[in-house]
Amino acid sequence: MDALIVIFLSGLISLFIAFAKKPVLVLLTSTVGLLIAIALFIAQWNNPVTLFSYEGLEFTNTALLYSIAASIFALFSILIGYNSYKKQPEHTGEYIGLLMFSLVGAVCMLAFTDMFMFFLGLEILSLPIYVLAGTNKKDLRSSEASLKYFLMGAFATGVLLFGIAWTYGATGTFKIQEIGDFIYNNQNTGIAHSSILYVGVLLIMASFLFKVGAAPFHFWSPDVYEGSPNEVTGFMAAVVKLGAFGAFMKIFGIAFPDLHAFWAPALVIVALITIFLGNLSALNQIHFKRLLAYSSITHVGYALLAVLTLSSNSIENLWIYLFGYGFSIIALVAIAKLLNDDEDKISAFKGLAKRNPFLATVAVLALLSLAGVPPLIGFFGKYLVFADAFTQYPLIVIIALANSGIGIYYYLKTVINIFQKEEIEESKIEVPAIHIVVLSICAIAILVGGLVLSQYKLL
Amino acid sequence: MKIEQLVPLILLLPLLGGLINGVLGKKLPKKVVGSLATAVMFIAFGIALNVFFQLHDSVRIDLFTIIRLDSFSLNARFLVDDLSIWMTLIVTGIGSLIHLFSMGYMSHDEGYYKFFTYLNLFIFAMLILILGSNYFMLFFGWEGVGICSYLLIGFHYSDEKKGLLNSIAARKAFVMNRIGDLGLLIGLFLILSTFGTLEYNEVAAKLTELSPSNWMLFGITICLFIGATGKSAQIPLFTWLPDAMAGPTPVSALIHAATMVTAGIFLVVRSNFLFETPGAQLTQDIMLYIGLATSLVAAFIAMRQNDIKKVLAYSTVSQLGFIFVALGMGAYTAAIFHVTTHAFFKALLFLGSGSVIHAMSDEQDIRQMGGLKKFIPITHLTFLIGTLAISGFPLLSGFFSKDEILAHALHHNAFIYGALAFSALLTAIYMFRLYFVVFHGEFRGSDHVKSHLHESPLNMTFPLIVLAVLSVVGGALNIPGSHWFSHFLNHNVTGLDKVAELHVDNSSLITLMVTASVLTIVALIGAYSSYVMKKQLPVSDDKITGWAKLSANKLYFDEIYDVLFVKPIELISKLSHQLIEVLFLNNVVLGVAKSIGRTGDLVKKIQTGRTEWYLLWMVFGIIGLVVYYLVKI
Amino acid sequence: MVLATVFESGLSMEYYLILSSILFVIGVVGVLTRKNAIILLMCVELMLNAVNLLLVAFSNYHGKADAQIFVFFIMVVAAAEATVGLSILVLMYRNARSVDIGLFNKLKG
Amino acid sequence: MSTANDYLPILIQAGVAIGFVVLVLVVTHVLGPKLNSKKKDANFECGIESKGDARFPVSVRYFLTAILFVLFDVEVIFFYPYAVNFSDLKLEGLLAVIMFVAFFLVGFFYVLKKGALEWEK
Repeated sequence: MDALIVIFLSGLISLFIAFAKKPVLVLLTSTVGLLIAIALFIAQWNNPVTLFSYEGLEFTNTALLYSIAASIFALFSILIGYNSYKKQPEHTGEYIGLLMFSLVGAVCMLAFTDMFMFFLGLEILSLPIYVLAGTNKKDLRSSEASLKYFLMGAFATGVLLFGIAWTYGATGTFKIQEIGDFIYNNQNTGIAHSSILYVGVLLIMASFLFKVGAAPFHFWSPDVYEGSPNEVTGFMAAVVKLGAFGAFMKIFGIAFPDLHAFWAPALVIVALITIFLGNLSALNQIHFKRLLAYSSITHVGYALLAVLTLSSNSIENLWIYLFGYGFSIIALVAIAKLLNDDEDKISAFKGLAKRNPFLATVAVLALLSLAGVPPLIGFFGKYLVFADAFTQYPLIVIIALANSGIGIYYYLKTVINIFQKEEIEESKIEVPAIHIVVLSICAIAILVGGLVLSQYKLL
Repeated sequence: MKIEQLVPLILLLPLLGGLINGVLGKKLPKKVVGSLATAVMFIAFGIALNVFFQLHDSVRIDLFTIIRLDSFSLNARFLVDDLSIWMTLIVTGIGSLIHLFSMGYMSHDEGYYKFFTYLNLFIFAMLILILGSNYFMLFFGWEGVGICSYLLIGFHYSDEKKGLLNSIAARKAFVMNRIGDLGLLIGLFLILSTFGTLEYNEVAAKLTELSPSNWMLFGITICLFIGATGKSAQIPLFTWLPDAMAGPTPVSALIHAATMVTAGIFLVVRSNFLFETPGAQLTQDIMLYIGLATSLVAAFIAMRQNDIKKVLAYSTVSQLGFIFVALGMGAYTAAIFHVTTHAFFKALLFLGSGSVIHAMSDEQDIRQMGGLKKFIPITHLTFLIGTLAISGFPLLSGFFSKDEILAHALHHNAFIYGALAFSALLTAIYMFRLYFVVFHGEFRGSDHVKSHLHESPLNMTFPLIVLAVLSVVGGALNIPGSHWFSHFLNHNVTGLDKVAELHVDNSSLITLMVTASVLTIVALIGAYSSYVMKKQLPVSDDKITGWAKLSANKLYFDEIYDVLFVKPIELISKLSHQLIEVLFLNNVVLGVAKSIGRTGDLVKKIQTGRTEWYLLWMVFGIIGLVVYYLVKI
Repeated sequence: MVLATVFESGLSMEYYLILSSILFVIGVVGVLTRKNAIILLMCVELMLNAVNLLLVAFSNYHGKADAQIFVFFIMVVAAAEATVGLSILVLMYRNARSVDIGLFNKLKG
Repeated sequence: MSTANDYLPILIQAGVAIGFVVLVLVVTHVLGPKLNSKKKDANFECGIESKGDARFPVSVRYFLTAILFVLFDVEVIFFYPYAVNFSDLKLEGLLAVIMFVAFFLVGFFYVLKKGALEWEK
């Protein structure tokens, strides 16, 4: 809870500091705030006692793990976004402040114990992003992205609330633990299988599928990813997914585990559609961020396997998966931003190996990690999730593996682009110091993260 | 310091030397480079000695886990027992001597620092191979030495005369080794799938409880053996070793005589528990007969070679065959014993030949030599000792080690004994031929060369002397009666303690020794009479006929391989290109790819970019879920 | 008389459920059919209000107050959402001179 | 327990009211004389010819203010539960509400500093 407050306050302060027209101060405030927050999260590991606390938020180790990851990625997005925002100092505060608030929402979504905090967290997470997506005020595409995201998001919120309402009607409580107990206790009576409850579960699932961007609720993601500024895209892909999946795991793992037999088959179908749709759409993409969007859809499909499995490890596996994914995606959007190609075509990567070997290296690492090449972190995430799911859903895992085979094709296409030499000789790209730091951290994490993480049992 | 710290140090030193030379070597003066590389080797040797003396039971040293997954894990772990430390001693000891020798030998070479970098890295890889506690580490080192040997064979790739040949030889070695490695790799996979681990001791432990089928054991062992044939130059993969002589002579001495080529033998001895299983009996026999054939064939070929290094190379192959016969009979300690002595005298001989070539200003054809004994006395003396040792002259090291193998052979069956004795005789003959032709008679080279004849500097002769001494006394290690070496190896090496040790009674021992000595001396006299008395000389290749011609042309092995493998493979590849790629791949596979691409386009059509459609899809999704629910209940 | 019976029997749960469902569906249909973004927004609000009705009814049914608090939260969030939405619409209007969602399909494929 | 009878008067009254309104509207429409001419139908802007459309684009400032109003207005509902039982909540509740209002004011100040409420700019 303390960390949460720290994040919120530093966001607030950075809002006001922005009036000083000194972007550096804003950056400093937010960075320091986030670092303190991360430190607090770590300090809270295995000891629940904190200065402030609220029954609605319970920071278990799981929540902390996800929150730390989310904070790190938020910090990265702030850092890589900084350079583009310091050009108009008056907006720096808004950008960073909104990101921080959104992070607050994400943390709420990871630590909630009842539907109140979950719903609030979801909204606090979403609303700032609706705005952030449209930060390129003059760019019609950006506004369009923001509008689309907003309209569909609002719709999804309605659906979610409807679902929550039905669930409440069936169980008479908002606390997920009590919901779980209620269902567990009445398993054999009809009460736990009333149509009211089932409809509620399905509606909640639908809204989750929207948030994580699974078919057929995924349509917003390619457009929004493409339209919004790169750093926001990175934030969406890394932090929002963490928050959404964390909450997904939590609700379906704590509240509805005993209905697994009911909702699992639906989720299986959704996962399969998602994987195929994402892969096939990604094949012939020419826009890089769209490619990332579709690949992220595919990854969501893979990650859903972890939600399906719900074994003792799946929470940690999912975390490793999303953690690795976040590093890759943030590195890639940062690099794409540096290339600053207006239509951000994949062909913009041509000759990157010549123009800037450092960027090229990081990009290749990130892409290979997304493709799941050992021993990069992406491989470990995939391996753990798939291996965990294999006992229950062998067939689906095999299909998923086949699909990651297809996936390698379009990742390698980009890699090849990087090493091709370009037609028109372009100038070298100069990389700001901040980017160098962030990208190097990402590269290191991608390289050794998997090897290191696979040594320990975190949860 | 304790062993736990010392052993990693042994590994670290050559690596460090290699890295420093590799990075800074270009800038540093040759003196510094050479002495650094040599110094680390000597220090490593010293440490190895230290470990050797304080080692009692086998020690396991965990460095770190390379990959840990819930199913299995690969460990960077070392196993220090008598076998590995003994091999370490050989590698570092002879290695350091050869480093010292190279400082003089390579002094005129511009690739000086590269040479020493490779050499150090080779030692590092070899030590990993030896000290690793599991097959993964072994494989790692295995490939490492493979690469280093490849680099060093083709070291003079830019040489204007022989550059192309050198690189071709390097490539040949590389390919041959790959074939072997494939076998080894399959073997490792089989082991992993059967035992679920690659650790030697765990495999040995699981062997009893799992008791896998004989066929599986046969498969594993035969695959391991194929790997061994590649690295240790046995039929059918031995042809790369003679060509490997294209590398600088110290390399031939270190890698292609003393250490690397014994990796295969080490592998078999390490996995003795696998080879001793009933399932592996067949493998053992195969090993035995292939070893026998190799030793005979190589010895026969060596009879009529005129390149001083080629002769030695074939003798190496033949000796390795000898050792494999021992392995085939389960005489592991005898094998390692012979490996040791062979390392001594073969290194000695190669360095000697190196010194000769150095003196002859890079002339390798023995027909151009002769009467060198008065020009380069030290080299001559040491070379003589080496020759006597390898041809099993009484009371020299080779005598005892060969004798032990022969004893096993006799015990095993008489035919093998006869064949081995014959090959030993051949060895003696061609070695003496080589010796007499090179060092006796009068000089046949050009006066220009003659004017340059000179004894090598001390840092080249010193190793020769040391090795000569070792070749003389080396036999004492396992002298009949004490058998110190056997007991030394048996007491803490996994599996070896179970292998029954053969003790021949004195009478047969005497007979054996007498026969061996007689054979050697006969060969000596024969060679002396023909090459010194009769001044008979190896004639140029076109005149020779019959057996000699066969021998001179290496029994046409390369040609046969060319017809048997290379040509058909070329044919197959042409065909497969036509059929598989052009017809099949281009149509079917690309067709599939195309259709996938098309579906991709189709799917993209759904993404109309119109919000109302997206919303509609979402609603469809929800409706779908509701329908699912209605169907579900 | 008819009127009497309706008021006599007190409204049972089903009515509320049905009513709110109908409201919700009206909202959804509105979202699907209308092209004007502002009206879409209104329809979404309608959906939320349907939820509010449902929640209040349930909280009455369970005899607990927490759902009503939840309703407060929903209202506030809805207001915030409306604010954000309207500002986005203003932005959109400035760029495209229209709030017809049918026109916004630059991003696709 | 309320019965139908208690509701009846209300119904009657409502009926009467609605009926009257409708009646008046209808009657005036029917009875009133109708003289239509172009000049009469044209909308009269104190003698000046009318031009352009009545629906002219509104300045964004209106929207902004309206939006902000909505935002700040709705938050008031949080005072209702407090108002209902502030006596039970004692000091704690008061503090909570003060905090709530404080955050509100922070937001308000931000809006001010941004100059969202300045009409002329």
